[in-house]
Amino acid sequence: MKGWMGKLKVFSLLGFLALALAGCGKENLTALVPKGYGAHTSMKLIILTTIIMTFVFLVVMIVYVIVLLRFRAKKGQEDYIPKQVEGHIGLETVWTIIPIILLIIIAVPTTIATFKLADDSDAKDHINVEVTGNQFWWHFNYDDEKVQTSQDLYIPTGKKVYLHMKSSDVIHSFWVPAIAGKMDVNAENTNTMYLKADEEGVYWGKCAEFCGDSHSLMDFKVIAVSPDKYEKWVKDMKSFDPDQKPETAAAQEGKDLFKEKNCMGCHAIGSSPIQTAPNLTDFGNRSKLAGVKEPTKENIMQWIQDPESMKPGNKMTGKYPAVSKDEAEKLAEYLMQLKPSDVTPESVSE
Amino acid sequence: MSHHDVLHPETLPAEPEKATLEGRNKYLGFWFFLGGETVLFASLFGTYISLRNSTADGPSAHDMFGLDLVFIMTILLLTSSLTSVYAMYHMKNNAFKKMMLWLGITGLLGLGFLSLEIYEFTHYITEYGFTFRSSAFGSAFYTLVGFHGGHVTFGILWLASLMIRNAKRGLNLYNAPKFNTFSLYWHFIDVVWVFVFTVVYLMGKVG
Amino acid sequence: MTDNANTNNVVDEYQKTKNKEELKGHLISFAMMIVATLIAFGIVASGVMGKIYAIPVLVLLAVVQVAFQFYYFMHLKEKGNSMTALLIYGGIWAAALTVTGLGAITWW
Amino acid sequence: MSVTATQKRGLGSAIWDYLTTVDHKKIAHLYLAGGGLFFILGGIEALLIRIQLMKPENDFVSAGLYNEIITMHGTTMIFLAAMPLLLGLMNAAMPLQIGARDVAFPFLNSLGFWLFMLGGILLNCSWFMGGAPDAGWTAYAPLSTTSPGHGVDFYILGLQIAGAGTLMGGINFLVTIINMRAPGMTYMRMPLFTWTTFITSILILFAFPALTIGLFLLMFERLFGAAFFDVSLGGNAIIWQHLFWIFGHPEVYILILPCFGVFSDVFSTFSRKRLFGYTAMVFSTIVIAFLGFMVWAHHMFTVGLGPVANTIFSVATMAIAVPTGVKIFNWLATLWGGRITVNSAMLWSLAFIPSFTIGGMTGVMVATVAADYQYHDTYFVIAHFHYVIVGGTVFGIFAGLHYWWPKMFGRILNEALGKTAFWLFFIGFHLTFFIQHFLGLMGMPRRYWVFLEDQGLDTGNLISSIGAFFMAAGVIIFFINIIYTAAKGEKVSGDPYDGRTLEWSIASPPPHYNFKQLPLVRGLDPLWIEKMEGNGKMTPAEPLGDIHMPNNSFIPFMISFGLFIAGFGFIYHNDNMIGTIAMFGGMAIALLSMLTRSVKDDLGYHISKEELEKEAE
Ligand code: HEA
Ligand code: HEA
Ligand code: HEC
Ligand code: CUA
Ligand SMILES: [Cu+2]
Repeated sequence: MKGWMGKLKVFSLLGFLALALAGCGKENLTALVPKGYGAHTSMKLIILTTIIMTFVFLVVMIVYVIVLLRFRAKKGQEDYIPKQVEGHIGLETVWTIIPIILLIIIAVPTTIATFKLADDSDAKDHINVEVTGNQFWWHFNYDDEKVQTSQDLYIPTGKKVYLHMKSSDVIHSFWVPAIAGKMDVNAENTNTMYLKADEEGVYWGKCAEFCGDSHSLMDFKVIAVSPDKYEKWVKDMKSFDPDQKPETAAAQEGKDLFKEKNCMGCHAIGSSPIQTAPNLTDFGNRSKLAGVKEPTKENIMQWIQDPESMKPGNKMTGKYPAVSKDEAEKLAEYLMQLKPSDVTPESVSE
Repeated sequence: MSHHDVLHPETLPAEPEKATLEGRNKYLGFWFFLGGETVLFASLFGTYISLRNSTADGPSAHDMFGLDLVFIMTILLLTSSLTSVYAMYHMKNNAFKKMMLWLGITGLLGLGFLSLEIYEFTHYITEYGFTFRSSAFGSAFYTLVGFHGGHVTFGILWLASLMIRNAKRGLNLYNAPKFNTFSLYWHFIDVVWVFVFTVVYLMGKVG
Repeated sequence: MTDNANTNNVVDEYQKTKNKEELKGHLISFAMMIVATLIAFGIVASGVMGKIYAIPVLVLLAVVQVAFQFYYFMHLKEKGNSMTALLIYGGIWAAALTVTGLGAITWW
Repeated sequence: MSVTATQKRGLGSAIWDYLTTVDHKKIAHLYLAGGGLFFILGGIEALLIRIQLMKPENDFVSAGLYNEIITMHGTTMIFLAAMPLLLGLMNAAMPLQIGARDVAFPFLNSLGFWLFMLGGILLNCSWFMGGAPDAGWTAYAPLSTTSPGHGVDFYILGLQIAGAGTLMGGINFLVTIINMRAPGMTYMRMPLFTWTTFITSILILFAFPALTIGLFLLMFERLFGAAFFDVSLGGNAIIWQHLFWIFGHPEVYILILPCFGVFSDVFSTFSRKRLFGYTAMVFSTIVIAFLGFMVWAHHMFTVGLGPVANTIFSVATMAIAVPTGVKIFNWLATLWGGRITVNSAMLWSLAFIPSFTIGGMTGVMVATVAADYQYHDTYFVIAHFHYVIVGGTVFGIFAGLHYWWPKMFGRILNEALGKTAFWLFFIGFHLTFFIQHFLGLMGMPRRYWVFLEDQGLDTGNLISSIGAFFMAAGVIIFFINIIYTAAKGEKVSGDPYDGRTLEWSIASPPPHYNFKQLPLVRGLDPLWIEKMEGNGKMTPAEPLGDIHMPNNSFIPFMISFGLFIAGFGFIYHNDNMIGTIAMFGGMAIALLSMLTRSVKDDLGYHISKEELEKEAE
């Protein structure tokens, strides 16, 4: 069997596979199509390092292939004894110095980028959001505006939005690949990072630090809207009246059940400091239920009746009296009409 | 070299602890072990330093620590280091009984140190209600100082078993390395204590 | 009890004087260690130094003591121990990194 | 005890022999068998991972079980498979390479093995006792401190015991190499594998204590109510991360350096050339180890240490590419102008170069801190480290096994089977892990029990899973090869490859005293020198005389067994009386065994000159 030929085949096969693989992944999720300041910064370094690495790899491979082509033992060479070379100072120097130069080329922009991304000296001039990571959901508190929301983070495009992040339990990590790199969310200190989105869109966010059973279901969305829409959204959220009467009778019954079944003990509707469970003020506008499921009525009912089946290990299971199918339907009815604003994920994703 | 030579040598060489390959191996291996212990204690010191102010509203170092007791403990342990040097001096001169005497004194000084430490711990627990579970500082303090105390305890047990086992045998090439390793260990405990009293007590008092 | 160690005690005179000299060195270093300890405790008990000065001085005194222990009591200075010494420096290096790492950057 | 005598004994006494052996060559067999077993276990866990991730929202295993599987996969592979296999190779070859009759501490050597084995068994008992650890192999607090059940306790105690064994192995090798080299074997004449064993042991010595303390703190927290990581009592969970990675980063070099040694020896043997740039190779190993202690925070770039710490650690990390590059190029230069024979050992070694280079380069990419904000905790990192670990460590282990198999067992592994296994594994390896770079960047974090539909991740994951089965097929064929070779493998002489180093100057398998007379070493590649000068064999450095050998001992097993029982005790002492009894009982067994050891003089025995003469060639 010919070693190097097999290897060449494998490598070219892999290369094609990679290319064929649906471009670069799903838009608004993949880090390979950056749409925010942080992601652009990282991407530039990714491209720079990839180019340098490709160069290094080619150099190694060229020598490697030559070696395998030229120096394999041939017939009749059984007794051939190659020259026993000790080494070569010149060569050693060359392959020490060149990598050092290449690394300096990487290190300088890396340092600059790292300090830029960490610079929060102008935070007070921008929007600030307190982010809390919980097993397995996210809470967003717009303290200056007195607006609370969960799962969906609304930000204006083209502006820096500072996130001050803290965990209420174990470590999580806040990651919106298309907009910015990730930052851990610890319980002992507040970490700060900022987002700056180029264009409107619903961006996928993920929890990147292992945090328990439903770590893989701790998704959230960042909804970037134009600054005007953002202002409107804030206004709508602020003026939302949790006591306002729902339109349908079923929703009204759902509203009562929401109190009766002790949902209110954990979930706030409207701007309330309660943070034990997702704030449901704009639940009707959520792009996903509990971060990952389609927010259809059936799914919401299933969630209310048996959240464990959708998100193992979640902190809602078993904390409220049993809910019948009928009751669940009414609760869903109520929750789905909670639409304080017409600035919604749908309004930007079209 | 036959077994007889090892256990009953005609003469003892100048450095009996390093005269056999086994002895040299033991000596070197033990040094490396101590190298590992250095990192072990460094990890504990690092943890302690980063948690020393995390008192969770419980008592702090400044509130509790008194210097007198620690000073006496320090002198006891430092002296015991010197007495073990005397023991090794006599080992090299092949004066077995004198060696045993000084080793005994070393052990007693160690015991004295240990009793004072136990007294100190009970004092903190009863006077201040300061325990292992009080705060992160409490956990770090008892773990660091307790690890050192554990090493002292182990050293004393080790010394006792060495002395009892060899009481009637005199010095030979088989046990000389063992005595020597013990003395290395004992010095190391002293080294660690120097840092304990500096970092925990003195720096705790300073603030 | 037969103390057979005494029957074959052939450590020669030269060796004995050498051992004695070594002991003298040990006594001196012990005295220095006591002095270092006294100074350290003195600084803290008297409160003559501010915190910023006291802590580095205390650490320095500790390091000096440890050097004495290693080099005199534990015989690191003797020839033939160079590999040991090299490795111990490695350990001290790793230890120093550990302490700095944990002590300094945990709360950054 | 001659070879024939060994063969005549029954199974029972053979088992007893292995339970009590202090012979480094037999301990090597034990390590290889134990490590091999755990490699299969870890591999099966890997297959379960890949089956679960074969398609989106798969429900092959539950979330809880998946977390246990990945935790055990990582922990098993690193601590119970890769490291013991490497320790096995070291035990098998290193003492022979320096011309030693034995290791410095045969007793400790055996103790080290049994601690590893029983620690590993303890850890795996968790599967049957209420669930395995599920906080990842990194066991980050507070996830690990709050994980319910006893899984994480098994992790703590199992690793504590196994880790103690590894530490002993490290000290043993260090002293062996410093004190027991044959006459003339100066440091700068040691084969590269011996050098890397030496440096690796230093890494073990200085890295493992940090883990020991980390595990102690975790244990105090979980079992005795301490508050190191409990924020409400002022604790700080980041301390665990520091301690873990102060250990963890050197650990990855513990995994790779010995393999660098294997490759160096294999390349020079099969290209029939002296290793190019020997001094540079030695020096770069030292530099890698040295730098390896200064970079741990590159696993913590997103923790929020701040830009100063992040860039310092980033640049320090990149620096490691330089000495590693020196190695890659010196290997290429060794091959250059050689007369290259490609057999299985060489195939694994040749395949290592491109595979590891890719892994190393992605290493530098993840070290680029502002880019790591994207890579961290995604499949890009999974791809990086499997490229270096599988493409480096596992390839190295396979290369070493093929290379030294005839030395260890007197029979050479079958070439056809060896090559088939290689190609299946090699293709599967790239299929599985190359695609994962893209998966990571496309938004797939690691430790994800499921990935959702319609995220563009389906094809990539499927390909990755298919690759894993190719690897499995390769591994299975390798094991078939072992069985085949044991039954009908070709018997070989002491020097089947025209070798260069001392291990090839004695019989295969070597007699239990290794060298009848210690060889006189006259330079690098001592056997090669003698061959070139027409002597064909080593000149003895001493007249034939009595050989001092250590006694077998059952005490290492007993000490480890005591700690094993005590391990259960610690885990269950809060639950019931039996736990407390086991805790004290186990400690008593261990301590009494130690006491027995220290009270009973053990001076070993001698093989007399006459016996040796009788066993003449
Ligand atoms: C065998 C094990 C092994 C080895 C050898 C390495 C080698 C390296 N590793 Fe890797 N690493 C791991 C095992 C290993 N790693 C594991 C297990 C993890 C994850 C742990 C976890 O989180 O679970 C990890 C994670 C990890 C991270 C953290 C990523 C993250 O979580 O975000 C980083 C970051 O810097 C990193 C960097 C490096 C670097 C720079 C090297 C370098 O040593 C590589 C050097 C080699 C080369 C560069 C190639 C050859 C060189 C040349 C041909 C010269 C020219 C080259 C250039 C100029 C670039 N590794
Ligand atoms: C030495 C280290 C090592 C090795 C060799 C491997 C080998 C493999 N690993 Fe991994 N892996 C880790 C160390 C290692 N791994 C670590 C540290 C983690 C992180 C864990 C964590 O996050 O905490 C990880 C995580 C990890 C993940 C990510 C899980 C997640 O984040 O959710 C994946 C996914 O693909 C994976 C896959 C594989 C595969 C397919 C192999 C394959 O190479 C395996 C090949 C072997 C086989 C397939 C065995 C075949 C044997 C048989 C079939 C039995 C035959 C029977 C007889 C002969 C009797 N590993
Ligand atoms: C222990 C307090 C608790 C109680 C009581 C509780 N929940 Fe929840 N609920 C949670 C938590 C925690 C989550 C987030 C789960 C997750 O995503 O991990 C949640 C999530 C939800 C969601 C999804 C939110 C989103 O943003 O997508 C809905 C809808 C919901 N709960 C409805 C209810 C209803 C209806 C009730 C009463 C019948 C109720 N909850 C009672 C804790 C609670
Ligand atoms: Cu939260 Cu993962
Ligand atoms: Cu690392």
